[in-house]
Amino acid sequence: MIAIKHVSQVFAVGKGERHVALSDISLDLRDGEFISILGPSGCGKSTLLYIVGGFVKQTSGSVEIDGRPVTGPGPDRGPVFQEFALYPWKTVLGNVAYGLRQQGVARAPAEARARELLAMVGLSGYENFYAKQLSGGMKQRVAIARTLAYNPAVLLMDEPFGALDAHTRNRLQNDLLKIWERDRKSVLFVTHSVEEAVYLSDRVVVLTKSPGRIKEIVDIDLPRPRVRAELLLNPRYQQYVIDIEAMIDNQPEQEEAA
Amino acid sequence: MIAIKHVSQVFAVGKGERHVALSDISLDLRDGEFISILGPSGCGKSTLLYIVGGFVKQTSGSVEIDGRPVTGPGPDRGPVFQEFALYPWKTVLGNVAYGLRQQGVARAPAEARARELLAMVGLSGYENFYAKQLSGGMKQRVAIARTLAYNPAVLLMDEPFGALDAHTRNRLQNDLLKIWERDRKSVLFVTHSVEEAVYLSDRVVVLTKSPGRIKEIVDIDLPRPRVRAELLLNPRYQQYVIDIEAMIDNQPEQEEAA
Amino acid sequence: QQVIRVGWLIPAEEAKYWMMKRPAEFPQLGSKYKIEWVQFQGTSPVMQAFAAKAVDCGTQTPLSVGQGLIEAKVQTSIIAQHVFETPTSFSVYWAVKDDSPIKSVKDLKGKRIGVSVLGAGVYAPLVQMLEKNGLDPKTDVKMIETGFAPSEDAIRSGRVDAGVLNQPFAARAEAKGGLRKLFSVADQQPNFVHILEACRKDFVDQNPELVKAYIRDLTSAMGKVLANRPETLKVVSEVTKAPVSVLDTYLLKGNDFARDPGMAPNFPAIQSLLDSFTQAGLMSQKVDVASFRNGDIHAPIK
Amino acid sequence: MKPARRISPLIGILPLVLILAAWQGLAMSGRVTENQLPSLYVVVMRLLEQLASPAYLSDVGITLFRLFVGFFIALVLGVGLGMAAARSRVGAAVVVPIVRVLGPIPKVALYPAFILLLGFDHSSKIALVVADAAFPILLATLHGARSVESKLIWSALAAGTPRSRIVTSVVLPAAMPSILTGCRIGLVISCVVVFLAEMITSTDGLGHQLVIASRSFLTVDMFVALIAISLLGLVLNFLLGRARRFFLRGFPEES
Amino acid sequence: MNKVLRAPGVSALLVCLGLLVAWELAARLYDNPGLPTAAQALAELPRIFADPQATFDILDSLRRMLIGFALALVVAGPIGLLMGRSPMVEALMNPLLMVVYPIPKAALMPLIMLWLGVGDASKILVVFLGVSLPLLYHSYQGARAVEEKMLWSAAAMGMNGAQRMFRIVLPAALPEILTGCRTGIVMGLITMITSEMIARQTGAGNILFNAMDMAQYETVYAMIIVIGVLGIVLDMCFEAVRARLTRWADRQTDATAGAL
Ligand SMILES: Nc1ncnc2c1ncn2[C@@H]1O[C@H](COP(=O)(O)OP(=O)(O)OP(=O)(O)O)[C@@H](O)[C@H]1O
Ligand SMILES: Nc1ncnc2c1ncn2[C@@H]1O[C@H](COP(=O)(O)OP(=O)(O)OP(=O)(O)O)[C@@H](O)[C@H]1O
Ligand SMILES: [Mg+2]
Ligand SMILES: [Mg+2]
Repeated sequence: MIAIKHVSQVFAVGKGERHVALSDISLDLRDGEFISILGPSGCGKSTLLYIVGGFVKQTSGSVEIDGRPVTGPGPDRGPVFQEFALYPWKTVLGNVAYGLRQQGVARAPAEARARELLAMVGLSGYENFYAKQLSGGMKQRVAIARTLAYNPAVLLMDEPFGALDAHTRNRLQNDLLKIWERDRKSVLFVTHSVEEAVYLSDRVVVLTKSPGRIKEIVDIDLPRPRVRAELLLNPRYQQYVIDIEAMIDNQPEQEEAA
Repeated sequence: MIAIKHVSQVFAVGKGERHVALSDISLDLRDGEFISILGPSGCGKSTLLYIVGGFVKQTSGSVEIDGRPVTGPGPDRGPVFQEFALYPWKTVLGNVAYGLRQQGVARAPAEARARELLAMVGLSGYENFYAKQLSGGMKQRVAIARTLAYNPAVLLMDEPFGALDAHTRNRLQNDLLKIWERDRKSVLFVTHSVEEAVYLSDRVVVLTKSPGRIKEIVDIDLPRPRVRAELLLNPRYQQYVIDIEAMIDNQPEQEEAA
Repeated sequence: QQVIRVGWLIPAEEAKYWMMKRPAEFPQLGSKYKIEWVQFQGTSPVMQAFAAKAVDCGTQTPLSVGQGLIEAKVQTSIIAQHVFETPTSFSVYWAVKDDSPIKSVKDLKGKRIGVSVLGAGVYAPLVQMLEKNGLDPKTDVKMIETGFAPSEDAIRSGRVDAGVLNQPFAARAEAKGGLRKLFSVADQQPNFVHILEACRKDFVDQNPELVKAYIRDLTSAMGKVLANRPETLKVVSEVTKAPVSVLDTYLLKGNDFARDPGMAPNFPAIQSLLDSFTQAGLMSQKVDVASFRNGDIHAPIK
Repeated sequence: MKPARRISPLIGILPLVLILAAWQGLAMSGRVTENQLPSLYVVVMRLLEQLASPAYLSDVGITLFRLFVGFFIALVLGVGLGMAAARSRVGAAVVVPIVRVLGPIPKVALYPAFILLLGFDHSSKIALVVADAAFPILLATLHGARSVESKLIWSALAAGTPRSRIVTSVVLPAAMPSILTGCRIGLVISCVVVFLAEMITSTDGLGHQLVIASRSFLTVDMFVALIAISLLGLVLNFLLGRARRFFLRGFPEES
Repeated sequence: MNKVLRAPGVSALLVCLGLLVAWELAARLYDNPGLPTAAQALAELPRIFADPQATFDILDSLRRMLIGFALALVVAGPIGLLMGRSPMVEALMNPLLMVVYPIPKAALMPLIMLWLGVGDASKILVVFLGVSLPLLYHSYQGARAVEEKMLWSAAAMGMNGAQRMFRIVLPAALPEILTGCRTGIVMGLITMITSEMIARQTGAGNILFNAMDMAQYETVYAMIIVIGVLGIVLDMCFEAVRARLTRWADRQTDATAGAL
């Protein structure tokens, strides 16, 4: 279990000025739980993920995994970054196989698994492309495949489907759910789509405008396994979406930077 | 008027291999028209925008503006790139004021206008931040403001609202529509959201999977000015969304790279 | 087999060039002892190499052995003498352009004088010559370092008003004409000794026989240098890469420096030079030439 | 993960102190003679004495003058030609081969030609500095300018920036990190070369002081000159660091 | 025509010719024994190489240069990368390097001789110092500019610091490091010559400096030509390696961007 306790993050901006990005966030991610984080742009969602990932040290508060404080990144938590961060010197196949190779898997099985994942994200045939030769959505899919490849226990996904068309997005949502249900991963999932959040999650966390605070945590009490076609007709689902959209809309119009 | 005539784009990949990104695209963007382009990830939407912008030379075919072939970029066509491409050495304010300054506007009025646009995209107070200090959605908004600032006659927007939360996205959609209606710009708008496309556009162009071809062009015959609340209840609007979603879904599941 | 590490320079050490290029002529060289040749640019690096014990013997000048002893506390033994001046030999001189208004040393007031290297050996007679003519070398003239090779051009192009000429450049300049000798080193300091062979004293003390063998071969080499001019021209050309035709204009001719067949160091002349260096301020104290004399371990050894 | 970039730059003094200590230790160890490595104290005292003497300071001034003029010309040439080569076909066609041909030629060997053409004074020494320092700056500029993200240039072109101004308005600032690296190398090379030139034909300047000292085996004075140039390096490093922080304040690598 | 021009080496050859012509003209105009004409210098080449010792000398210099270069690559590259990634190493090394590098090696020769003698070791050291300067600073800059999130994702795959250095920082900084290498080749040639200035046994400097002392300027310039050609050849070999190693890098030299 990951316990986020009173985490705040303050950045120094220019000389002496300070900018509060996150303020007093407390949240538990239980094993096998799928939590989505929603919130207006710039409220600190990515920052929160970086802190849980151990990439950035929070200004105050603590993050604990099974009772031990996070001191840095580890292969138990796999991030998918908003900016993809593919390795430009590796081909698509090389990028996806990298994590496995890194963990000592031999080339052949690592590449076989990479090809599987590439097929899943719809990129078969692009194995030998370099990142600069891919479209935005394709890069994003490679980034997802790269992280899934080494099978981390916790996924930290920052708008992983943001650059995808609806069709591909739906397919990947379903694939993600399948993987999650099969391997019982924990997922911390940042998104801007309320439907996506409700469709995927056990709980949805709504943050306030910058500086990000927890505004509300909504338990999504919908049956699993979820089937999109059924869900869309489920009034509970629709009600969740409407409620959460209302929460987000219900924010002061414009706030100044601290 | 912008006339895209039989444009194709082929990339060289590796030694001697060729990858067809766009195949025989013909399309007219009439003055003051708002066209959205939809299509699966990697089908060539960005590439098409680059060609119209004059950044990339098409392999075959031609693009003409008012009868004259496009030979390069110009301030008549303002792009908003999928990757934002902010200038890291300039502050947010400097980025937004850049275009006007380049066109000879004095510092004070250029910055005044930049502040206006920053207020519009909800970034007042962030004038002195550098790009590295912004969240993904904030960068995207700065990129939008930067292009709008110098008031190009044609806007070439590549998923400009992709990294934004629903609320900010709606606000910016409305702002864009207002600007468009007031200044009668032409807009070529790439998006993954069918609702967004129908809501904003006069016509929606649907491309096929890679290599991108025009699959269908849908005239959106909805009254203007459009008001979101009304539209959502309009069955014609809903029918458009359903039809177009069906078109996109109705594509062969997996295609190999050329 | 013992090894001597020898520092050498160009252009005027014909005896050593013979030993490098015609080793077969020296039966002991290669059988009794070996030489490891290291070429240097200037004699002060050789002295620094002495200090670092990086070479054992090498080319020196009276000035640098003197300074080396005083400043670097390096004790050296002079074992032979390569080239020097006599009243009939070539003497390093300062020249001006034919049409120059400078007729005598006194006319140098306010002029630019080229020197090979500030503070080199021939700098002392220049300073003394100026002083003798009532000029303050510090304030009345401007000294410019030109090196020997570019000196001729510096005079002709007017970058210096008077410049220093040494062989082989003097021969070349004379052949071309247009320059006039103003005064020579011999006018101030007769019997100037230019190039010596010296060894570290500690090395000589430890390996007297080895050094003697080296001196013996040096002496015999100088004999060959003087006896066989055509071959010497070839040897020098092989070392310096200068064409024989160029060397032929001066080497071992009347307009060359003097060489002693026995390579005997002229200790009195060296003493007088050392004194003049001290007087000219190039050396900070007086030095007795005896400190460079290591018993009878010096040329000629037959 | 992200190491705190807040490390006092003062710890940089540590290795310097260690070196000085090693020096002093060595000087006292008896392994070297006083002449090979004089004691630190003697050198420092002599340095202070020299720095108080106007004649010595004028030599320092002359060296600084040549250094800065040479470096500045190299900077302008290197950045200018580098930009031309990176941004225009003609520029690339002309500059790149010339650089490939002239670059690897050891410029010290050309010094006699410089003297012939320019004389013994400032200009030949400055020319040598320029010839040696311009090349690394040029290559760094070329590399930096070529790796500018093309969408930055596209944005500027679309904003109506005339092609003639793209270089100054986008490529130059975007290539700044690389250019500054080139400058750092160029500056160090300038230091070395100005010394070298002054050592080869020396009439004045710190290099001259060094040669004079070295020729007459005045080791203390030699070290004084060497320390002077080291101090110069430190000062220049500080200034360059400042310039870097100013020019690159928006770049992610300078946070 | 354009194709011919683009063939490797052709443009360089043209420039060489142009430079030679310019030199020839300048030398004729200037008419000074210190500046021989290009033709005179070229005519000297066969004479130099008639002596097998010359080839040996040049190869010997080259050998020292390559050793110095390899050492610099192995030592300075990693230090530069470390400086770029660790503020600690950066703060420690920066002032030290700025103190050490500007010292002219020629002046340090007495001390270098003391420890390393007058043989190869001291010359290799001088070359090493010269080459390591650009290598170090370019690696430093390259490592600094590595996108942080690439390192993060690598750390999340379980790579420790050393592995990240090797597998992420090194390849990401490679284009910048290679620019350093290119400058390094030039510095290597320059220091290869200067290292032979003061004391030498074999080497290209033998021919060059002896000729200079004897005012054999034709030979001096012929040697400069030889060294220049060496440089061009090395540079071309290097360029081929570079092109292979950085195929992936975003280069703007392709047709589309070239038009801009
Ligand atoms: N430089 C390049 N070299 C080779 N192929 C390229 C290059 N740039 C783009 N492509 C290919 O062209 C196709 C279209 O790319 P493009 O970026 O236009 O897609 P897109 O429609 O914008 O996709 P997305 O919605 O994911 O952004 C892709 O298959 C991509 O792999
Ligand atoms: N290095 C930094 N220095 C200063 N401020 C920063 C820095 N990084 C982030 N911020 C600020 O922290 C806040 C939160 O940023 P973050 O990237 O976490 O937002 P986000 O919720 O992910 O937004 P988005 O949905 O737009 O990606 C923003 O206001 C941003 O300006
Ligand atoms: Mg974010
Ligand atoms: Mg795209």
